[in-house]
Amino acid sequence: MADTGLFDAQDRETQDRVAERLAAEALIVDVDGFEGPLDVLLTLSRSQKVDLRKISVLHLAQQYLAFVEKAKQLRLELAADYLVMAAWLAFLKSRLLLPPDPTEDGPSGEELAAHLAFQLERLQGMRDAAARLMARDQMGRDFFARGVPETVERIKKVTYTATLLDLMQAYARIRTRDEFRPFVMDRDSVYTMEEALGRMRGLIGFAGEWTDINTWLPEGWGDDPVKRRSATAATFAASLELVKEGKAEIRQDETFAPVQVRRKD
Amino acid sequence: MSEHADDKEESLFEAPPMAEQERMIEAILFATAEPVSVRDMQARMPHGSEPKEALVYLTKRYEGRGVHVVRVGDAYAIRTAPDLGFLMQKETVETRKLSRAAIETLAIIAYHQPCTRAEIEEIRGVSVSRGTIDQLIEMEWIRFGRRRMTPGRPVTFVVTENFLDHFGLENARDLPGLKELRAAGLLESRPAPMGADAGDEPEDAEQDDLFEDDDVIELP
Amino acid sequence: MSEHADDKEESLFEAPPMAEQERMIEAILFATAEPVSVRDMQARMPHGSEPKEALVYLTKRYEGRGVHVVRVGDAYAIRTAPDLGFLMQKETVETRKLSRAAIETLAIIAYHQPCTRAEIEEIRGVSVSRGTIDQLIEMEWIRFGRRRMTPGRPVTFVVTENFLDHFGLENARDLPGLKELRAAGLLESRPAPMGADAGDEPEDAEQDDLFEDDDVIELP
Repeated sequence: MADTGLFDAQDRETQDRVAERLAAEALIVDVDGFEGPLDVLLTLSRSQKVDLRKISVLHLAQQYLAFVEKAKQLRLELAADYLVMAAWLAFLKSRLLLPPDPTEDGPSGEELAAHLAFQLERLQGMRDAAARLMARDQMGRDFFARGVPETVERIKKVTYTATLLDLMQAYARIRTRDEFRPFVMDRDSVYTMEEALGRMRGLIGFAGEWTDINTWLPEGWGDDPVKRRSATAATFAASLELVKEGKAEIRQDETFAPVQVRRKD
Repeated sequence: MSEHADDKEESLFEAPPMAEQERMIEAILFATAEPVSVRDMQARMPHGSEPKEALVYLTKRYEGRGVHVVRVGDAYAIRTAPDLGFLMQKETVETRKLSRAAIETLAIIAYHQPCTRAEIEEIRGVSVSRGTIDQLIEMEWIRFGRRRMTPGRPVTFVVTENFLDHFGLENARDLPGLKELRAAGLLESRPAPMGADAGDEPEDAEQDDLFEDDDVIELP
Repeated sequence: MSEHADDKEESLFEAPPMAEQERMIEAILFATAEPVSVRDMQARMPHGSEPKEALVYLTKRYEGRGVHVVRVGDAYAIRTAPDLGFLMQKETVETRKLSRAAIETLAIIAYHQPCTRAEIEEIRGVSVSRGTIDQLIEMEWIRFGRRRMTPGRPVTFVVTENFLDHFGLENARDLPGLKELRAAGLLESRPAPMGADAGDEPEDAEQDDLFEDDDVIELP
């Protein structure tokens, strides 16, 4: 990388110009060694030998444009982003040189320049930080970890628990096993279709008028919702069976209206 | 890194102070994968060093500490103090529910004690594996009772104080009877499908279970 | 065994004396190459131990010695004193030479974490090659952080405990020059003025300063 530290002549201006030219040439020779336009700009900015905060962005823009110009003369292919940066810096340069146009909105040349200066300073800041980081004592080079680590043996210990409830339920399960039928079902609140059919066969002969099937539910099945649901379903299914047999008719005026049945003559 | 050069230069004139040499062998013994011989230390340390002497100081320094300087053949190493070996184990405790075979066996013993193995098998309807009994004995929930004065003088099992303590009972007679269980709603719940075919439970499965358990339990 | 009994036993046992606890963590730390968390020590030590306090004593004891107790994030480790590195030529591990791009990318992630790829590219002014990130992940110096809650939910990168360990940092707040960089405003994300080099702008302006976000700093 170009280093301006070589120059300690007294004549600042000559020195700067020489440095600039040398730097630009060095850049061109080494353009592959740069990591993009920001890197080039940062290198160029070093020739100003000032705090990056006080850098002359205008001057820097000129240096960069000179660098690109030189590359063109040498017919060097520059990557597209170098040219994009050149175009942008040319734009920035014109903004910085011309008095601000009040009718134009967008950021002023100064704002753009300040941001570029910030980017350069930040990149430099991160490079310095990286250098300081890498200069730290590092493990495996300056300090070392234990050479013979011992493996920590993992031991799994299992404890078993049971509660009194588990115990009693287990006992109850064993002692009552024989009491249960193989297929256990709550039959108390189930009204089967067979039952409903038997009941309806006996009654349908008396139903000359349309009657709501709800009135066909057996005694005691209309109150408990569980029982009512089972009995209603069974009665409805039995009604359909009777209709299929040609012994009854069934109708419903509309969705959710009462379902009615009567004897078919 | 520059100290290296410094040390070397200095070493032309005099060896580092003994305290410094002690630091050096401390670092070497710590970081080296194998025990280090005195000759090897000397080769690494600045000219004129006396690792043998420094080792005496270092060994003394680590006396009674968590790690010791030990001699391994001709070489030296730092090792964990023997009494702290237990720190190199990480114990994880896992709590598992007692297997169904075990809890049922336990329940039968609790309700029918003293109770022979044949009785347990009769009530459960399946044979009781040795592992199940062993596990309950190891947990100190059951123990051997008196032998039954019947042909063969079979051993009986009874529950222990630990059992009563764990389940919060004064006496095994306090266990609620079937009627009370029913009244308490404990019998109302329909047996799960698993419960219904308990009698068909393949013995192998049960035994596998217990072999596994045994392995784990036997760890200190 | 019953839990009840366990509790009783544990509370009857007193924690080991502090000197003994110090020996224990000494042994634990000597035995591993990786940093050990306080929680891990506590899990391995007898009930009631206070590794945190014992660590203070142990750290003091090793001050100026050939090996030191160092803090790495929430964990602790023993490392040789850096001035004795020259003794360890045999142990030196040849680390892969990192490219400048990789070193800069690492530094940017460390100082800006959590940091998106777009932010890295914005700062460096060039695109980040996949290989660079991959290499740093493979070295276990960076890992994925939380996704940024901005459009596209980009992934972020943060540095790892290994990174801290390798560079001898207690935590990410100890990065060299961090204060100065922050004071200079170089760690804030400053959006480019509209119309400036378009496309280089990071996805979001509100880069939360991660060094105050304990969640991410506290490496497990």
